[in-house]
Amino acid sequence: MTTVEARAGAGLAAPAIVYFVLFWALPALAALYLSFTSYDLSGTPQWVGLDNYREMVTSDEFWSSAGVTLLYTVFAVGPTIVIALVVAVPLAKPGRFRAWLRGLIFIPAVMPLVGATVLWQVIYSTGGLADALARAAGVGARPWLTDSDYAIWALLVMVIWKYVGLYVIIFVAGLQALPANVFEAAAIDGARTLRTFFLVTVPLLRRTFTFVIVVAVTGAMQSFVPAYLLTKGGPVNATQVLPLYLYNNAFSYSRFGYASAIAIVLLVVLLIFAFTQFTLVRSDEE
Amino acid sequence: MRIGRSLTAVALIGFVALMLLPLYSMVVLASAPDDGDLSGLGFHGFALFDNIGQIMTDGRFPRYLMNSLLIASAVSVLDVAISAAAGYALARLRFPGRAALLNLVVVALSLTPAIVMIPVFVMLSEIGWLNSYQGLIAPFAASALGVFLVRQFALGIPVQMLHAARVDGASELRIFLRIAVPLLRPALLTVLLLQFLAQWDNLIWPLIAASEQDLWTLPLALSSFEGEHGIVYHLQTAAALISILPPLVLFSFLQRYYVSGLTLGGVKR
Amino acid sequence: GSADQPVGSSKAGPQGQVVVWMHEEPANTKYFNAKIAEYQKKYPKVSIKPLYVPIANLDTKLSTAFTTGAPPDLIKVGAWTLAERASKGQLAPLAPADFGAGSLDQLKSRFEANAFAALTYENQVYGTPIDFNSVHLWYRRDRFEQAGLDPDKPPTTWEQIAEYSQKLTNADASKVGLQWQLADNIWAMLNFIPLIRGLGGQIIDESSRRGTLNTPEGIKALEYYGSLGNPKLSDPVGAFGLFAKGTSAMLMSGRFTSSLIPAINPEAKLGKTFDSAIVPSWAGKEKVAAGYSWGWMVAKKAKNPYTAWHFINWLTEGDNVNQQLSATGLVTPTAGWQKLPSASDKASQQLEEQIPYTDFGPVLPQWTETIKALLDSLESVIHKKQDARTAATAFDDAVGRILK
Amino acid sequence: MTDGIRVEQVTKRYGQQVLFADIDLHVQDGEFLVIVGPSGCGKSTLMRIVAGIEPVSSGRVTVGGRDVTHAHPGDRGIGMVFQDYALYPHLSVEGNLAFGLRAHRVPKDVIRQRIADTGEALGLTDQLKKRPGQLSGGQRQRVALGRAMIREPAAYLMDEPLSNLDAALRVQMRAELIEFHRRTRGTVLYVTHDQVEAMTMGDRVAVLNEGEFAQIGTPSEIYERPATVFVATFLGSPRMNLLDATAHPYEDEVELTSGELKWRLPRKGLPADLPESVRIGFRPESVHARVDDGTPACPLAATVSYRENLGNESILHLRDSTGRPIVARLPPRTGPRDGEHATFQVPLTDLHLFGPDGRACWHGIELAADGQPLPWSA
Amino acid sequence: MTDGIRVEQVTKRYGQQVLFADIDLHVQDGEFLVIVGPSGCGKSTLMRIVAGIEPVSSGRVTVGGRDVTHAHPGDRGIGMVFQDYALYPHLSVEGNLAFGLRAHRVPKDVIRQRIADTGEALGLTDQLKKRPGQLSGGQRQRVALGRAMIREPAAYLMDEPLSNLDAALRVQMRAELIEFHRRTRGTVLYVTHDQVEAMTMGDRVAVLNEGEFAQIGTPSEIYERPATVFVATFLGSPRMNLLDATAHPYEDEVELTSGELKWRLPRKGLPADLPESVRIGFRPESVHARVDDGTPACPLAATVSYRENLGNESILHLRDSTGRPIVARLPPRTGPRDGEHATFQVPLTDLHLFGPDGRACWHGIELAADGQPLPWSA
Ligand SMILES: Nc1ncnc2c1ncn2[C@@H]1O[C@H](COP(=O)(O)OP(=O)(O)OP(=O)(O)O)[C@@H](O)[C@H]1O
Ligand SMILES: Nc1ncnc2c1ncn2[C@@H]1O[C@H](COP(=O)(O)OP(=O)(O)OP(=O)(O)O)[C@@H](O)[C@H]1O
Ligand SMILES: [Mg+2]
Ligand SMILES: [Mg+2]
Repeated sequence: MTTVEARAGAGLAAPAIVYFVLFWALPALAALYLSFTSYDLSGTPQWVGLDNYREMVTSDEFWSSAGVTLLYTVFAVGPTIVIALVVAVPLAKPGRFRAWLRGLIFIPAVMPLVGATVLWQVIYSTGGLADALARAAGVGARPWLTDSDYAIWALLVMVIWKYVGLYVIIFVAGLQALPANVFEAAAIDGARTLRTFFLVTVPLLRRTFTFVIVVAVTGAMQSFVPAYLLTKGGPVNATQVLPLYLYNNAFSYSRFGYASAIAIVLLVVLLIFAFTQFTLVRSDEE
Repeated sequence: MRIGRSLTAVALIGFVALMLLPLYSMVVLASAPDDGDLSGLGFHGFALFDNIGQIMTDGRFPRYLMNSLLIASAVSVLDVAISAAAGYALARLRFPGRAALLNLVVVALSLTPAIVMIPVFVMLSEIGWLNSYQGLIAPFAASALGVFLVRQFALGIPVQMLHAARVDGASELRIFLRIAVPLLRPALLTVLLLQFLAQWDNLIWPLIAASEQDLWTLPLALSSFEGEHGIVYHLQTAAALISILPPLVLFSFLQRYYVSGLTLGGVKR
Repeated sequence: GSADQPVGSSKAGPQGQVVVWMHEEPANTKYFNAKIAEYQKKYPKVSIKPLYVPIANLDTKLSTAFTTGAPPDLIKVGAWTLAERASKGQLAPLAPADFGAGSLDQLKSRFEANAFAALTYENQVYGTPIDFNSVHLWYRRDRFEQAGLDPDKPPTTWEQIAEYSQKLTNADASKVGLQWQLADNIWAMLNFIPLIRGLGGQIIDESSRRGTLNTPEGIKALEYYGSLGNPKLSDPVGAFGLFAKGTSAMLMSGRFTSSLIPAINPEAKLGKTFDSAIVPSWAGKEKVAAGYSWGWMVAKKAKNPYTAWHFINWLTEGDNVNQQLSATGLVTPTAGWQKLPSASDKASQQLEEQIPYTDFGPVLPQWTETIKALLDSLESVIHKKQDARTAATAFDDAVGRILK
Repeated sequence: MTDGIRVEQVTKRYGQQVLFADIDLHVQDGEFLVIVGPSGCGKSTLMRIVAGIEPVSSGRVTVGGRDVTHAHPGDRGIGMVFQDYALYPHLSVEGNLAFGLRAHRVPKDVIRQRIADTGEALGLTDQLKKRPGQLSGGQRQRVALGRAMIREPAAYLMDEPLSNLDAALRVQMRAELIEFHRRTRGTVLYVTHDQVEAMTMGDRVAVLNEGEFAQIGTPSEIYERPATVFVATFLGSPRMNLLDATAHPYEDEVELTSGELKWRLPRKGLPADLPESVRIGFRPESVHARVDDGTPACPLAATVSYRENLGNESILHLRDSTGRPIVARLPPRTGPRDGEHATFQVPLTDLHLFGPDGRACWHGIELAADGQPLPWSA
Repeated sequence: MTDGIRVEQVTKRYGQQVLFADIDLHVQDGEFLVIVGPSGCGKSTLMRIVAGIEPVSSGRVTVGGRDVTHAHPGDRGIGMVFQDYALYPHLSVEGNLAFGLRAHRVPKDVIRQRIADTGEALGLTDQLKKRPGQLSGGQRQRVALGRAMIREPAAYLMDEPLSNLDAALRVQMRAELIEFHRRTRGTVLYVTHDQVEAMTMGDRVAVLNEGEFAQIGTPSEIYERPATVFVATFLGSPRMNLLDATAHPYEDEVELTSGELKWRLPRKGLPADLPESVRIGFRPESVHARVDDGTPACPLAATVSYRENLGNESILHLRDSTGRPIVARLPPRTGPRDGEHATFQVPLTDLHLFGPDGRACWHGIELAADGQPLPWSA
């Protein structure tokens, strides 16, 4: 490490460090402290030790929310990434037509969630577009949002629809940074679409993957707005993801201490996850 | 090979059509003169332009739109600048505090935003930044996502190129600005876009951090169509339709700067 | 507003700035802005600054604002959240003097008898009522006719409702009789209270702070609740939408329904397609209606409470109540409101009739969480996830934890 | 395969720039054809066109008699060594070598064996586990070479495959490649800048310049009978000396005058329409300190400006009496010293004559009995 | 600058692998030092260490007398041609050339002028607007070269800067570089695999092998007095012939026996402690068809296996009576034909003797008057 490099690095990183300390590290510490208190957003927090955590582990609602979150995360992240990647590969190449398609796929991503959820409420309502499609597909109409067995999937479809375009763009950016001649070499070596995809594209994209996976998983495990807007967590809490439970506790029930404890647990889980991802790819830092 | 190509094209178009199907519903809803038929399947009357006119003349909607544009632009530009610098430094420079920054980024990614709101709210109120544009912008001036994305892409810049620039006598800042930034273009555009969209869709923060309606943003305008006993669908979807346009225009404009082969021919490997 | 702003007092009269937050509702916004202008013209030293917040976000907005100790002066919020705010010391008790009233009783007497029930917490009154509602029965005349029922003789007992519902429900339950308002805290409560209270039971015993669903009355009410309607039906405007389209034939709702339904479906016409009736009762039992109200409240830290109350008082003076009712459909239950020209409709009369036996639900600092627990139990019964007894026990347990 | 590689009427444009127009090339089945040409003349582009990774602007490419102009590169039965390597950065050397074999579903143990053999042949045995980023330049190039060879396709395209190797290794690799070609009998298209490679490896050499083939022929044809001034000067280092001269026909001789030089050639064998204004060419190695085996030679009086000692030979930079630079190449440690004046000999058989259009009119080697190297003449 | 480049006691490890241990090298101010060595021996790594882009495991590097071991590459006053080019892919050729100048705040019009000059010198004038991705391999290499030259720093590191150029261009670039060095007097560290470059460009040549310098000396020292068998065989292509022999001292002569060969050397000049078991070395160009200038020579009877015609010379692959391979390099079209048997002459002055440890014991050139190339001996 030369001093020049160290100085430059510190200089370039300084604004970000200040930002993250102010807007994330300090709040994180505050949350940690508050998680040991009872705090109703007024007055002063009351120290309660581990009570919040104790309540959490004994709460059925917490565990059911955790289960929903797990399901939600797995099925929001997995399909989104797979679809986005499969679509991004042909779309990453240059061309006006492809640029158009990229633009079209991107439309849901630019739609504010408030608008998007309303749209999907209509689509999912009895006799709506979803029913029409299901009937056309021979499945028949379904109570998409009003049956606890369907609601979570209905929510997932909307979420995937909404966010797949974003991931397409991220993958397109990643794909465009790959060395073109390696793909030529693979073509000459006789590798076809699938082989090239799995043995060249995917491994070369590993850094983009790390990013996408970490961001998608942390994002999914913290997102409550779609569920909040589309189903309010129902029916019968079937779509009450943990962050929604957290949000309700924080702002509807004014149980900020308890909400902080949930946030801390989520934080720890996600930290473990994120750092595993990082160490998995650390080896390829040149 | 040609067959394969057209198959791909057909599959792609099919996929896009599927993606667009809900948007058809949206146009149907937005074009309705009232909320009578909510199936979203067939047009009954076409009042799209009336609806849009009604929204735009309401007075507050255009103001919210402008605020959103302003805040989303400021935030995304700031974020790109800060994230680009930090992400590049994380990936390609060794400096004291590097590990700390990386850890901060991961913490920021992993901490539920809702829980951060209150402390930040209190902090901004202490320094008197509530009800101001800076109070709406500062909390998003950088993002873990941006730093992280730039870092991942910067890891792909051949070090050899940076070495060459160093040997050429370029300062580290110059290398960052003249070599890294252009090579990171797709990543930076992506950060710009992601952050723009995040702000475009940011409902809760403007709501709580600003108590002046003049500072409010688009999602609040959209939420306003939701009353105590239901939603004014045709107007809300029409408004949502309008709100799609600015980011879409931004995206189609940015698209031309997404180009492959940026690193072509740089190093022999 | 800055610190040196003038504030009003009974001596100086109304002056200075008053910040008012309320939820957005286009008709009301228009009316309210006009009234502000009018008031400011009359009291030029006053400046009223309204902020219209989307309804779904009003509580969050208020919670955070109170956190920094700089809330608005005047707020319009659901009376059911009053206890939450009052218990945290966020609200200033009603000051009769600011209304030019000699005492609280004098002030109360200007309103309907039951009007402050929902605005009282621990014997303190914290606000004045606005948008006062008592839930009664709405039914589709067309559906009644189709099912061979007399549209001029709506059911008057819950037993009849069940019977009618059966007749109005088709084979695949794609058309139903009475459909509850599902998936919504306050409406769940408003639908359920007449059932359990009508049987003589109650949701919680406020004195012992216990859930009391797991009682014969509670279980019967739950079972009844679970036996009506089809929870799988879905409409973007919920039960209102289903009713407006005739999918359901009966709905428990408030006075506003008369204008809401035609707004959703222009083909539905009050008196022709649909109509309203007094809340049913259990056969041989007393009638109990459920009601809710919004309230005007002043923050404890308000800088200008006098002017705030003065303004609210002014809003109830002269023809204002009448104008408000006709422009926005919101009832401010001042004494004799039912005689106003705009209150001549049937629903207003029914509301008026029900007021004496209207129950406003529990007044609890943990109201939201408690009612969420109620919603959970109601939903799990109607979605057949739990039987009534299990759901009732679950609720009682939850209440035990929440109120401990 | 029965037809090698055919490039027919191929045109390639980059924007406005026409790289080549309607070019033709036929590499016979099993032939080893070397392409040489100045930097940037389009050698790599031609290779890439044959490989199918660069589209043609117009024209046709066939491999083994099959039109592959629009075929997938993997369907052309070719292997390629890229000038810029194009190694798979995420795979070890082993992985790079195995990639094509795996794509062709070669059994595992065969792959293992071939990797071991190829690694051995290329001197990469110790590097098999490394990634390209951990290799030296020459090692990377060898991996690139190995990747093309290991698959044994019907045709090979090799773009300067030995340029980054040291001389010793290059000799070894050259032998390896020749042996490999002998064994597999694959058709090879080979780009090189190395004269030794061009002369020893190719069945034929094609000289590409300014979008067309200036000459295609056997190495000795190219070297001994260059068709144009360009070919003559391009191959051979230092390059051929050229002197502008005037040709005066006499009875059975032709006198060439250039500066103070007056050289006479036997008229027999010279073309009848020899232009008056010609250029005389002779290579640096044709400038001898003395010729004493009786071969007829022309005298060349010159002064040594300076000499370069290459160890195995010396390059003398001369100036003739009119100051024109002439380069001579002599055995090491022989010939006059710097500043000395001497008369050198240029054998008649080593002369070339070019017309004003740059095309060759006559090669001195025609004078030799059968155009073969002169016999042992001690 | 007063001290050129010093590498002192430098050790470099990659994981377990020790690339070199405690290596020393001193390039004098203004000196042109060429490094040669087999592929993968660490030449590029050494360059990168000097440039400051590869950390040393231990040791010290000074440039111009200043310890720069931990200095930023930009503070070392060096320019570098990277083996893998490392061009800025997003900048045009112009932009690549200008980058360093801009960083040093050279005035705009000077930059423009220098770009024009450098582009001209490198034959890139037509390519100035192109990006690296649109260039041919050789063009890219020239840009890399130009980028280092244009700045005129005090010291240059050039890693195989001409390897991808055609012979003609290479000659031209070599001349350009020599001229450039003469003009700027910069210190140059130059890696090449090209013997001509090594012999003609370097003030000194350093031979790197297995982590140490086998020999550092002037080109002719290296070529004529190789310190080890490695140096002897590494430089020169085809490589030096080596024959195992036994040395028997006689009165004032020493007889070397190898197979059926019996060669006698004058005892005078030979080291006293000449080991009994030696290796005789002589280069292919030392095998003459006949020697007739009276230089004492040793006879070598052999049969021609086959010959390679390189145009400007012929390589004869011989086998002596015991079947050992011997390579001879003769002028083109001379010498015996394939299969013929002949007796060749190897001048005494061209012999080298190596001991069993591989170190040289004696070089025949010592017999020549002053160790200089033999004078004109016609
Ligand atoms: N993508 C491109 N756009 C424009 N010009 C190009 C492009 N690719 C190559 N060229 C030009 O085409 C010419 C031929 O390039 P090519 O790589 O075939 O040369 P080459 O004969 O292989 O040269 P070298 O010996 O230097 O490798 C060059 O002048 C180059 O600048
Ligand atoms: N990052 C690395 N990790 C491990 N080994 C490495 C690494 N970089 C280089 N090496 C090894 O170090 C040795 C020297 O590499 P270097 O590039 O210096 O060789 P070189 O002399 O320049 O060879 P060439 O002539 O082929 O370019 C090689 O064997 C190479 O495999
Ligand atoms: Mg090339
Ligand atoms: Mg190297």
